[in-house]
Amino acid sequence: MMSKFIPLEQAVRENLNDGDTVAFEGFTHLIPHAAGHEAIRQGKKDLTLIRMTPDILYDQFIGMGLAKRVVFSYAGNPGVGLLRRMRDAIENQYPRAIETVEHSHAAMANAYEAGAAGLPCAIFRGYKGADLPKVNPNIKSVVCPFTGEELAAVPAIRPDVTFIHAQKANEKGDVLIEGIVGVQKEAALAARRVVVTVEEIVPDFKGLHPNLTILPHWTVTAICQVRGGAHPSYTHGYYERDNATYLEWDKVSADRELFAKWMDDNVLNATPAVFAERTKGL
Amino acid sequence: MMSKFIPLEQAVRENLNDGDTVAFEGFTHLIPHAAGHEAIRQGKKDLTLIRMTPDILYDQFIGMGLAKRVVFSYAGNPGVGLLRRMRDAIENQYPRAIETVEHSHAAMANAYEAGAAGLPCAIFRGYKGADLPKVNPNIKSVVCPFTGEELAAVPAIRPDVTFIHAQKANEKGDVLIEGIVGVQKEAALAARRVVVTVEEIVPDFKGLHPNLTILPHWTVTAICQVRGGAHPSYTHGYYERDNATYLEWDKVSADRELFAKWMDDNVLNATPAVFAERTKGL
Amino acid sequence: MSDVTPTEMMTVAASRALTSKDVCFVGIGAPSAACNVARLTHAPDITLIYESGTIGTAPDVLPLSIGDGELCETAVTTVAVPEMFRYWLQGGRITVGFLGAAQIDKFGNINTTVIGDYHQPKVRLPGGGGAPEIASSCGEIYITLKQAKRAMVEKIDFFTSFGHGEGGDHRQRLGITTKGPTLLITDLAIWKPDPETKEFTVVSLHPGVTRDMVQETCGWEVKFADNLETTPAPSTTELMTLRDLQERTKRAHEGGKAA
Amino acid sequence: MSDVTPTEMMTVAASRALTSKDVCFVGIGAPSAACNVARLTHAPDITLIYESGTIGTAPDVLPLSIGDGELCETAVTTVAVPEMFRYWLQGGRITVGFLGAAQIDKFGNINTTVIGDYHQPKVRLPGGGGAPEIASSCGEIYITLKQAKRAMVEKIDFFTSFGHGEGGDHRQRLGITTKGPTLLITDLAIWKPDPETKEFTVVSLHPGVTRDMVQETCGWEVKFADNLETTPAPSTTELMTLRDLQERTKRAHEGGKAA
Repeated sequence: MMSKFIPLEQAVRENLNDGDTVAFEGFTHLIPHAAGHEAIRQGKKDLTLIRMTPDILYDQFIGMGLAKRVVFSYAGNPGVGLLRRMRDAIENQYPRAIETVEHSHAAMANAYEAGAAGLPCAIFRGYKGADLPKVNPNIKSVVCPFTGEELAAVPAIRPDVTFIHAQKANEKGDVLIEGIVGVQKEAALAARRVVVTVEEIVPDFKGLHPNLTILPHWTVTAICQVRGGAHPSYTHGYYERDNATYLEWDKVSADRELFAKWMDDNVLNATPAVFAERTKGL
Repeated sequence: MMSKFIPLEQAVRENLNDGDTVAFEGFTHLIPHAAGHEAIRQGKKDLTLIRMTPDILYDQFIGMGLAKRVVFSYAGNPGVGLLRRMRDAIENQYPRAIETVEHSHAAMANAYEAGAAGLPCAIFRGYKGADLPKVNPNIKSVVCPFTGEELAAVPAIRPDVTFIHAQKANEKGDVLIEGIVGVQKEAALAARRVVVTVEEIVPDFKGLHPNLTILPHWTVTAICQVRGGAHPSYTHGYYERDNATYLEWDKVSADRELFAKWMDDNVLNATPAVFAERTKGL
Repeated sequence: MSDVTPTEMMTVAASRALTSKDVCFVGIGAPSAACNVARLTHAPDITLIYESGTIGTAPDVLPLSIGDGELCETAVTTVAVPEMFRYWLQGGRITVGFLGAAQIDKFGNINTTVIGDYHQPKVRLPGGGGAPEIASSCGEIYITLKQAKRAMVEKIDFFTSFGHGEGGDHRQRLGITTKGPTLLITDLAIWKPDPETKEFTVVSLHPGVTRDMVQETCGWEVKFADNLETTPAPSTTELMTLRDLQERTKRAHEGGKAA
Repeated sequence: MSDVTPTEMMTVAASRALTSKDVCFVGIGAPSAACNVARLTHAPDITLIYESGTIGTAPDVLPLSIGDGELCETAVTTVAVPEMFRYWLQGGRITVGFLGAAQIDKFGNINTTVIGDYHQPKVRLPGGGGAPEIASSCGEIYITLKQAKRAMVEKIDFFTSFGHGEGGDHRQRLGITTKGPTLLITDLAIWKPDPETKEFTVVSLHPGVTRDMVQETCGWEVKFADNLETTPAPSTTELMTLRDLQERTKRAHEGGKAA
């Protein structure tokens, strides 16, 4: 599978279908907001959204009624508070009911890892005394055949498609991620298709450190250059996290009409090109 | 647990006991030969030696009669041939019988990973149709509770002590490994005690890449500066692999008396200081 | 210093529980402030770990999220999130896990998941994140929260993370080998579990706080230690360190996009 | 070129089986030479992976071990060994696994573990290394070895790695979903498994090789394809590429310590 350098609009259209299971991953750092906004603009619906920290990007999908199910482990606006659109969907079925599949971070990280490793499930020491196994039938257990210890087991995560944002691609289509690397390598390798937005495309990676996190070109379906594509998240070495926008989201998302207008102005009537503008000066 | 900068002789004396389960790890790169030679000089015996590729270092332990058991997945002189002292021990019980616990590389890598992760066992898709499970009772299986697939299971590796060689330590005792990183991080984190020989000690790691493989000081028991300490293995960025010595070992190890003399000359009557000399010009 | 707020007192008291020998898994909010005040005062060599994978971090301002860039830039090393949860947390390398809570009961069980029924919640909270395994894998757990009747309840609505369960040896009965909650620091008092029952007991009142104030803001009948102490007021250094940190943080977070 | 050695013919024939689209897990020795000849001739974009963790490597000389420094220096990226076996091999990302063998049977089962009884071996061989899982996780397996009666046997002493077992659908019956051995390249011939029985069948004889020569150096009764072909002799480019590579390699490995 050779990488394709294509516009984001095309990459989303070709790789994300209604009803897909999709991960837009990024652990605070490198959250692929531009890719998510393009998917929202294209009205991709009935999605199963997977993400450790749904964050304001999934709040937007949910608020727009595009999510059927959300698989997650921490549904907050990090450091700010609750995800108000997601709350509205769960508590009031507005704009539609969503199904939730809730895990701990350890479970999600292990499940992505198992997906990347081609295993059907992950085992770990977890959920001891916690209530999640009572409400999530996807949490089971296995017994260690050597010690008899009961370990938690969760199914591997295998998205139809994973979207991530990265610092750089080279001209062959290899992709480089550095800084807080999160679970993106695992989320990409666990998926059937991988779309990567990048800040820049460079001729090659000569002179870079041999142990950097790199996805070789043959593991990537499509690459789209979108400067600023993680905003209001950040790209280490390019621009900082726009914490003010995260704080502002708490107000925008608190009101259904304010939210709708914000989405109109900033997503539906925007293009990927706006992200470069938004990150100027950060 | 604070790191201690101490001489190698002291680090081996204090951290390796007769009868211990010990890993001297390094995957072709960064094999801790100087530490192994010090252990041989001190006559540490009845050891359970763990290593994916026992290599000429364990050939030396075995030839000196210090090994009780060897846990391994490839007992060759890489690219050269057989380990002749190990063969002699297995085929002719010379100089003593040894017990072997044999795995595949995948099993060993997963078992170290499980040890580092604090799990009692590792699961993976392996050994299908292979004969090792018939001769190694430590290979069992678990059934995935979601798919019903039978997966191989092996116990986690938990050495009493792991010895590794690394490029650098800083003055706080953090340790940096780069290049072919092998399983050393896992082998170190899986062990109760960790002894690291390093090429050099630098004031700090300022300006280095944030994602380099680093063992923080509080995970390391002792650090010993031994220039050239991986020879005839190599240290990326310092000196190259001495392939000629690997080729020569095939002759040395083929003959019991030649071996004994070689060990006298190069190990028993040597000191860690000789390694700096051996790597000059490489 | 008469103008110390209860939240400041809480943060400073929490910071004092940490030492340079600790390897601390830091939650966001009050735990993060306390851990960094400790690092900037009496525990300069403390190792702070955030679940984003940053190990041994030393941020100049408090992160808004657990993955702000400065955590990585000042860290000894940054690892992938699966490694964080496997080698570092599950691997048993963390001495102290520091958690906040939306709801807590007298045995240190924590709810940050839902108010009301899980499937028909009155309020959907963020959920556990790393807490379920932090609570079982760290050597011990410190908890910090502001007292309120709706926060300190007889019975929590959901066990997001397990403390001492029903008390006594409940952890051991579940095969958990770590200590669990050993310290609760509120804006009014310091609490420690009774050695036998594991019920949190007030061992120290912050300056100016009465037993009644503690009971009025707590949903269960509060037990007080026989030798009840008074928490030393924040020193000038502690208070200035905390306030400087928070001032730097406020400036940094509200800055956002440059004009 | 009349002076082509059988080993050179074997290596060149093996190299031709690889394409630029392949992601190849490379064993040391003849497989490594063949893979690098392919890369230096008709398959410049082939991805070569060595189990030391080097992905997309392009060494100027053949490595003596699977972890020589040059593999890392010329790689697209280098990962830890557990990741190599988990994400890359077990993850199903390798199209071709290229193995050598000490002993092989007609169904492509390989022994590199022991000659004789496992517990009382006549000869203790190095063992499997990565082979057991390479054999089951790669899309397909190519095998290369020099023909000899002690190497090509009716019954191997130990199943180090599984080929087609007893033939037919034995792989499927064990739940293995990959193709297994699809190509055997010796110094005398090219062999492919019969579509039904999975027994290796000679499909092409190298130039100057007779059926008798193949049978005389093989421990089982050899089957030949109806439309038996002759392997094209190495081209000048192929041969020069191989010889240059081996000359560079010889110089590099014997150099050792500088004078």
